[in-house]
Amino acid sequence: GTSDKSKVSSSNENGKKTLRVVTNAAYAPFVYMDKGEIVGFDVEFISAVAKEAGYDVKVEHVGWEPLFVEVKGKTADIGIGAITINDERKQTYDFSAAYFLSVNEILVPEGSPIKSATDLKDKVVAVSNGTTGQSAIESLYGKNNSKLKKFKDNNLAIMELKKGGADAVVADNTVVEEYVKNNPKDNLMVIADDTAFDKEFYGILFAKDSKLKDEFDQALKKMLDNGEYANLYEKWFDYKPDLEGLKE
Amino acid sequence: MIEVKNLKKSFGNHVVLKDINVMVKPKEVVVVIGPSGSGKSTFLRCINLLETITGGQVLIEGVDITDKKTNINSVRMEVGMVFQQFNLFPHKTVIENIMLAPTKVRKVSAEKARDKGMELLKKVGLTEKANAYPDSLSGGQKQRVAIARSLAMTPKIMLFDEPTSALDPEMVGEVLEVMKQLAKEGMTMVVVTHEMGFAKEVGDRVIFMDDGLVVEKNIPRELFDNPQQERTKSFLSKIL
Amino acid sequence: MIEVKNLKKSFGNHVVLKDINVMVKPKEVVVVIGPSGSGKSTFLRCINLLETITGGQVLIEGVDITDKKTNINSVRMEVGMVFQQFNLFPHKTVIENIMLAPTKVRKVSAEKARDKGMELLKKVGLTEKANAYPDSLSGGQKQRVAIARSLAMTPKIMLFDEPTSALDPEMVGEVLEVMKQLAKEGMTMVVVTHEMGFAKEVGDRVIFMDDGLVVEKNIPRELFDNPQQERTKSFLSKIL
Amino acid sequence: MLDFRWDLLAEYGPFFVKGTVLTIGLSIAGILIGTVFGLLIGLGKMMKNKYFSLPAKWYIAFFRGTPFMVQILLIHFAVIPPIFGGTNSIAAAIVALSLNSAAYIAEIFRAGIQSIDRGQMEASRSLGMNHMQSMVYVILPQAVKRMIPPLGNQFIVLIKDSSLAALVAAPELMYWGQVMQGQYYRVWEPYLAVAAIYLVLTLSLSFLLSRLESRLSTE
Amino acid sequence: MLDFRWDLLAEYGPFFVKGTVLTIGLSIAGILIGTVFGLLIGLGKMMKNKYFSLPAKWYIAFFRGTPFMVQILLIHFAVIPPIFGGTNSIAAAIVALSLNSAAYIAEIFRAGIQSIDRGQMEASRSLGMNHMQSMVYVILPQAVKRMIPPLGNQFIVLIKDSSLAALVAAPELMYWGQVMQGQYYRVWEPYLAVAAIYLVLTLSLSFLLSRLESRLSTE
Ligand SMILES: Nc1ncnc2c1ncn2[C@@H]1O[C@H](COP(=O)(O)OP(=O)(O)OP(=O)(O)O)[C@@H](O)[C@H]1O
Ligand SMILES: Nc1ncnc2c1ncn2[C@@H]1O[C@H](COP(=O)(O)OP(=O)(O)OP(=O)(O)O)[C@@H](O)[C@H]1O
Ligand SMILES: [Mg+2]
Ligand SMILES: [Mg+2]
Repeated sequence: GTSDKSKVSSSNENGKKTLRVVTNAAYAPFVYMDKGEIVGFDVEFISAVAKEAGYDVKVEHVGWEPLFVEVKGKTADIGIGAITINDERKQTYDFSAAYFLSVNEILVPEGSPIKSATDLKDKVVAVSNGTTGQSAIESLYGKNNSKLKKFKDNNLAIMELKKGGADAVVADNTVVEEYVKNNPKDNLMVIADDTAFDKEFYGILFAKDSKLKDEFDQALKKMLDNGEYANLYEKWFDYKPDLEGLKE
Repeated sequence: MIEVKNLKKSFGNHVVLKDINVMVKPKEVVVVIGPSGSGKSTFLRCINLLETITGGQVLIEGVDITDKKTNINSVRMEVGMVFQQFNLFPHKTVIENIMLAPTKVRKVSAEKARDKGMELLKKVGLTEKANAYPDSLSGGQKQRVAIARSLAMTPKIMLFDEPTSALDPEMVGEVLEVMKQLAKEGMTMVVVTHEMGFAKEVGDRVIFMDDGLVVEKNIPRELFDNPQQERTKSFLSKIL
Repeated sequence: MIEVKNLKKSFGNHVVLKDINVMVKPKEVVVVIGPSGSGKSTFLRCINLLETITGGQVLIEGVDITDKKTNINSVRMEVGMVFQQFNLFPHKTVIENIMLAPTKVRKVSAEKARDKGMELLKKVGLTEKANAYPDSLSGGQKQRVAIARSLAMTPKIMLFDEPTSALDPEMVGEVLEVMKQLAKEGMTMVVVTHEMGFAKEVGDRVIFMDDGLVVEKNIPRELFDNPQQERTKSFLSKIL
Repeated sequence: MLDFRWDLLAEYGPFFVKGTVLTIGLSIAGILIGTVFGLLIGLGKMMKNKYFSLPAKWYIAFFRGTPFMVQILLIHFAVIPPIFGGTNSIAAAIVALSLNSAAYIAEIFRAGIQSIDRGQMEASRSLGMNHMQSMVYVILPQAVKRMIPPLGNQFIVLIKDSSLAALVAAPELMYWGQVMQGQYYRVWEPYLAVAAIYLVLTLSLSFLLSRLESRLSTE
Repeated sequence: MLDFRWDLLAEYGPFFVKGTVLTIGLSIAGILIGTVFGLLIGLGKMMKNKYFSLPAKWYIAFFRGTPFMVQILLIHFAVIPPIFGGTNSIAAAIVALSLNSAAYIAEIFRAGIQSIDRGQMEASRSLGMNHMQSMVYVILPQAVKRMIPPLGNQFIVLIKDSSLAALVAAPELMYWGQVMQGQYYRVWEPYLAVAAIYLVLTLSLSFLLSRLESRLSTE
């Protein structure tokens, strides 16, 4: 704990501490705005796992980059929102154990000649700036490739595809699948390419050496074991989680 | 020749000229005096159609200029106007100022317009300023150029609206000199001015206006020395 | 009393006053004439320290105003100045214009300042305009208020810089009248003007300036009727 | 355009109202703080002392010479965190709007003072008032009147610039437009609605300003 | 601030250069098209015929009364696609910048013409020239000279506004600043660098303008 942590978390009447959780709510179905409410799988998940660990949470939308600034500066206790665990980030932050397995996928219009990641070469690809989708394409076709359009968030990138300004969007599988499911009339389809894109794991973001990490890891393990996680997962994604993959 | 009959002019509800009747014969020099706001400028501007007339008639050389069929621009070619503020075109040299209207309106060739212009500049004593820009001239020089510019259209009538009142005192003389010369040559002129010396020397008649009406008209000596109306007397007592 | 000794003033390289020596005795009225740009305004502005003096000395009531130790503001309280452009404060009424300096500088109470102000307004014939704003006044009325405003500081000396040259002809008289009255009451005055009638009637001396120098000084009748210098002659021939 | 979804607009109505309130709040805070700050910087720039006037000049050059978008991002990510210990989008928006408008207001202030005829200062000095008294009783009252129209324009500019606070997720009007777009992947409904609200705000303000101006000019 | 990573800047240098070139290109295109368009709208607004003047007024009110951010998003996602059959961020940026600046230039044009003393038109008419001739030979040559300084300012505004093209992924200067930030999660390096480049652009332009103005005024 640091001195200003008291400012951040407060105790409510049942003596439970309320944690300040920051997120970027433009990442359906993990976190997004529905008529002004922050909702999504990650939101319900963090509430559940926090409850398990004995905390209340208050989720706030601050945007993608500020999320990191706040957790690092300890003005927030937790960051969440489809944050991929990687070695670079681990230098500055602590992550919980993985709570979600994800892989990048390609979103294209139906009938597109693009069948796999190799077909993306020389095609215009829209991504959300600074995401792993962007890194994946850049590792395939070079950094700052001029055919790569980087937008503020996935919403704008998909918008670009819909309006004909891009041939494909690369983003997390859940994001693109959710989009296709909710917008069948747009005639878009999803292409998976296991050979091109690596598996990614999402974790809960803590400041370095946060005491919360262990408490949340235990709570998460409990949820995974007692099936609560699987229930939540199925509620949001219509299929069963790859629990084995998560534990890798 | 100018005939002004029952001329009326209002700006909105504000009646500025109430009922003006004036006749200016060829070669006549008429001087208009009167207090500020009495409508002197408006009167001149109506003659030159810079204001749309509210009522009455203005005939210039027998042509009714208020008639819609009359071509305003051809009337204006016959009537030169000199303003208190000179209104030279600052982006053109002196000679270009003079040549502009003849070449564009009368379609005179550039050489002819230039020759005529230089002649006029000689007349107003400014040959050496032909290629200067207006900004580099003194007030008196500007006004003389403005007169030359008007003359370049060979108007039959010249209107002057307080041509010397924006000038430093020592420059008034040079402008009046040019105007006297013009009068001697037989130009028909209507001059709004408070230069009594000029009025007495070259004016054929003086008109005293007040509050949108012609209060008194007479030959200069009579009007100045023996005014008939109270208003004329009180005005003259102030300015003499 | 004003003593001006070897006064010099330049703007950058442009020497405007070359070497001016003038003495104004108490109760004397000195009229300054000269062509535009000769330095008349600059001369007055130097006396009132509106310009920093380049060289020479100016003594007012024996106090060297160019001395750094002299309090400029207390000198200025003794010297009133009236400008061609009136420079009334447009956001204040006539009486507030007059009361401002006495209350803020001399720390006179508001009532006293108002009483004094009304008295002065009576003097210039504008009692009924006390609560009007300057914009609603005619030029002649504005200038009379400006004179009253200066007098409110009870100055020992009054400077006038072409006080009537921005006025319509019929308003010149009312301002000159006020100035004549002041002169009769014994005010020490320096007046830049081209109103020859005024100069002849109340001027004790006339100074003719040209090109930053005093070319000629004399009593009015002598200077106007019998100028000694060529430059004076040629100037007078233009303006008379 | 035929399938304009009024129902979606109805749904987002309350959020647009909330956003509009914040937009107005940000703009008012920006103009108030910016005015105070702008006066100081304007005074600084008019000083003869270079240690005051040069920094003021640089300040003005920086804030007028770079896009507001850079300014708000820099302030949000780089300036606010070390001070507040974290990001705060509303604070960042207010700081950025205030600092930016201060640069413009400094110039408005200077121009206002310099627009007053030199003769006013001369008349005042020649009556024996010192520089300070002349400023306070003669120059400033007139200058302030002339500053009102450009200050009003600056306020309008602020209302529009505050839309960039959406980039740092301050939940003002533009933000809700983007959220709505993000939820439904539609553009006409959110952006036309937002544009209309901004237009109402700016036009109402210009109307009020022109009323105020004509009242001031007849006074 | 101590750990300012110059190496990252060096790495992004070439992208900033490319971005700057596009920024300049977008601004020039915007000012050129905007001027042509602005003249037409300005003329329209000055017409007595309401069928011309009213639409011109609405156009000006819309583009001056709403944030440029809304305008560029609307144009990119809603106006361009039906016309071009797809989005095109550079086209959208040029269209948005042109349409937006046209509204301001229309007012510059009108103000320029109205600033010419009424006496000029009267003198010209009294010499027998008609309205058209007076406009062409007397009024416009003088008005154009007065329009140059505000047009220059508008150009500076355009340079800054073009930064919003980053939102629609037009790879101009600001875009590369955001890309760099997104890659390294660092803010000072990209944004200060971008701010400095914008500052160089706008200050150079003001310098050129002040030279031009002083040359014009001595002519
Ligand atoms: N365009 C206008 N719109 C409204 N009122 C006007 C206009 N032009 C002149 N007036 C009014 O008409 C009246 C007469 O003005 P005019 O300029 O003809 O007077 P004047 O005798 O020339 O005065 P001065 O000696 O001051 O030039 C004044 O009351 C003036 O305010
Ligand atoms: N602030 C200034 N900076 C530079 N030059 C100045 C300044 N004030 C006056 N001058 C110049 O000083 C000269 C004398 O000016 P001044 O105003 O004293 O003349 P004047 O005799 O009062 O003329 P006028 O009759 O036109 O009022 C002129 O050439 C003028 O251009
Ligand atoms: Mg008149
Ligand atoms: Mg002078």
